[in-house]
Formats: sequence, C-alpha cells, structure tokens
Amino acid sequence: MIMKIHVYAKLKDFFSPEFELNAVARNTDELKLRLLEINEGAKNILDSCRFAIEEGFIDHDHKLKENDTVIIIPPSSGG
Amino acid sequence: MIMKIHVYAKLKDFFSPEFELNAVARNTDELKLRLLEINEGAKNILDSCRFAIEEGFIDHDHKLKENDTVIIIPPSSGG
Amino acid sequence: MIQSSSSPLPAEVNGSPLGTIQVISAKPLDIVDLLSQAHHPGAGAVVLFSGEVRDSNKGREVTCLEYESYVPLAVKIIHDILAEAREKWGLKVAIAQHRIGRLSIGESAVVVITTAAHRREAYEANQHIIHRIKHEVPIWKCEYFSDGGHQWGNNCNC
Amino acid sequence: MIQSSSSPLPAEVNGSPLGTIQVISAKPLDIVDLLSQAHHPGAGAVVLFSGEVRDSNKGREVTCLEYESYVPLAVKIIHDILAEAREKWGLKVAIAQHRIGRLSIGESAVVVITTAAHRREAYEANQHIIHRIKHEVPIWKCEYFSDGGHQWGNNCNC
Repeated sequence: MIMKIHVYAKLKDFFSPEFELNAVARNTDELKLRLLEINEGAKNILDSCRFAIEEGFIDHDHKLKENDTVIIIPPSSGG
Repeated sequence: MIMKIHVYAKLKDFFSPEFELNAVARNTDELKLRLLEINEGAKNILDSCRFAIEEGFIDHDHKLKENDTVIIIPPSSGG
Repeated sequence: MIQSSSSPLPAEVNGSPLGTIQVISAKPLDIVDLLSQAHHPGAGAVVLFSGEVRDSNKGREVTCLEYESYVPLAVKIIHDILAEAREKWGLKVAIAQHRIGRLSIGESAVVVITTAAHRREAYEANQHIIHRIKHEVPIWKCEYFSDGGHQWGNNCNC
Repeated sequence: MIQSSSSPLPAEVNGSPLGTIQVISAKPLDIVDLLSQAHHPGAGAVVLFSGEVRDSNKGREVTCLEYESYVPLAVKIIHDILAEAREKWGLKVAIAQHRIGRLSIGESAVVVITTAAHRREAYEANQHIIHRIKHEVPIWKCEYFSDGGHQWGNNCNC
C-alpha cells in the first residue's frame, strides 16, 4: 500500500517534506506508528499533529486508501 | 465688566459664535445667568456645558476678570 | 541635561518628533501617511481605527457632516490622552488625528493608531483612546440630513 | 436561481468579488491596497490589524522569519473564519491576508481588516479573526536568530 506523505514545519526536522510510504496504514493511528518506525524522535510532535487529505481534516477512523496523499499538520503558529 | 465669549456647536443656535458681554459675572455661575438673560432657551444646553479659558477648563469658583475670553464647551461629540 | 521648564509639550509627541503629526486637521486625513509613521522594529502588533462618515444615522439619510473644535484645548487633551495610553500600555507608537470642517460620506473623521509588542495591548489602548477622544475632547459633530435638517452633537457615529 | 452545488466558495468572499484578495500571499502584503478595498458607505468603523515581525522574541535577537502553509486548507479555513465573523457581527467588510515565505524585521506577516456600522463590532470581530487565524489555520512560523539558531512554531509574535 503506497501513500504520499507531505509534512510541514517542525516535522521537516524528522522527515523529508514529501515522500512515498510503502506500508500498511489503514488509518491515521497506524500511519503514525509507521512514521515512528522511520524516526521515533518525532513522537512528541506527531502526537500534537492533525491529518488532512486535500482541503479537509480527517479523523483517526478515516479509512486510508492506496495512493492517498496525506498531509500532516502540526499545531498552527501563524500571525 | 467686559468679557469675550466664544461658543460652539449647538450653542450657536442661541448665541453668536463670538461676542462681547458687558455685565457683572464674577464666576461661571453668574456668567450662565447673564447668558440666560440674553436667551433663556439655552438653559438645557448651558447646564451641560463646561467653561474654559485658554487651554484649561475652569471651575465654577474660578474668579473671572475683565477682558477674559471665556470658551463655553458643550458635551463632546467627536469621532 | 538642560530642559526648558516652560515648554508645555514633550520634545516628542505621538512617538514622532514634535509637530510631525497634527492631531487636529482641517485637511482630509492621510491614513497611508499616518500608517507609514507607525512602524517600529519592536512592535509586533499595529492596530488602526478609522471612524468614517456613514450614509445614515437612526434611519435618517446623512448627506454630510461637519466637525468643529476648540482647537487649543483639543490638541492639549489629545496629547494628554496619547501620553497616558503610551505609558499605561507600554506602546511603541500612539497616533491620533481628528478631522474638522465639512466631510462627505466615507471620509475619515478620526484615525487612531497604536503599536505594541503584543496585540492585546495595541487593541485595548486603541479602543481606550478613541473612547476618550469621543467623550473628552472639545470636538463637535453636526449631521446634515437629506431631508434638509441638521443636528448637532449626536455622539453615535461609530 | 441556478447555482452550481459543487462550488466550494461563495460568489463573493471578503466582501469583494471572488479572487480579488488572496488570503495567502507569497508577496509582501500591500496594506494600502487592502485598506482601499475596505471602505463601505454603511460602515462607521474600520479596524485594521497588522502583525509585524519583531526584532526579538524572549530576549533572543531575531534576524528574519519564515512562514510556510498548507495553502489549500489554509485558504478554505480563512474563508470560513471570515464568513462566520461577517455573519456574527454583521460586518460590512472582512478581509484577511497572511504572508508566506521569508520576512524581514518590520514586514507585515498578517493583516485583518473589519468594518461595521459601529466600532465595538469592528474591534471584537477583528480580534476574534486574528485569534482564530493564529490558532486554527495551517500556517507555521520559523524564527531565525542572530546566534545562528532557528525555531519552528513559537506562537507568540504578536
């Protein structure tokens, strides 16, 4: 199962801004585990992140699909 | 006893903007009475006015002098 | 340091050299120019308020407004209000300018600009300054209505 | 009246024809141009907030800032925030624009303009909008310090 992952801000200290993930992740909880397998140092920041697809946030029970592009959204710090 | 009187805003419906008053008015209470002798219709508005000389407000016990220029200040309505 | 004790004004007002900004203006207010004077490297927040002439008041159609002022006292009081606000909220800049004369719909009657390190202070001080200007400064508004009437001192434009 | 049900945006946003104002901008914010779009004959009060880059944060000297954003979602959320504020406070105009990319000291990172018949609504709505933009919109700040360090996401600039 291949997904595209886009990360922003502090997450870029742990991951490439955009990369392909080839792993089983049926929802965002599982996706989080797969990402921690890549870099466990991201635990704190990942725990405070939300996930989005296109223009909408998704819940932890949203079913991820092959070829989804998942956006990982750290807490806002605009303004 | 001659004083110069300057009035503003709604007071101009009752008095000339600037005029000389030749009458006994030792303080602003007496000045108000002299002004009501000229136009008693100004009572309501005069009761809500403050008085000033140059750049400062004066109290009702401030002693008025010959040749003072007294400014009569209706409630503010700027903004 | 030698200072003239007879000077009634500080060497700096509005955060600008004395005299740069006239707090009472018979000319249209230049908001862009005022804003350009409000930037400060230590200020993270700039708040600008502009009170503008509305086309109606309590259902009556307004054609224009006129403001008059007892200028010497108005200038002194506005400077005092700005100095107190600058002190109380630690503002980097506090600017105010009130128009006098005849104004058309949409023209700005009064502008207040405050800048501070953080936005809470800039908003609070700005609201405080405009409130005091409307209630304490000898400036008076006359509204001219499309039905031919006029009215002095209806203190509710904005 | 026939309307496309698939259109995610109203025909008018920010009180201006759709697309006139980009809520996320990679170019320096043009405050003067934004203000010029904020006048309304029924509005007695215009409030503008500009969040600007300060030269220090908690004692550390800042040399520049960088903002990045997940733009599609940021645009949608800012439009939602503005629409809700326009409705709640009966605003005549509600405009917001947030800068992305690298900013120098003194540059404006975000501008919010609100106009209403009376000033209380314009101030309240303005503060509400900037609060929500700072906390809900996927925009992130990175501070670069003169000591060579940098830090993501310190949400306290203004």
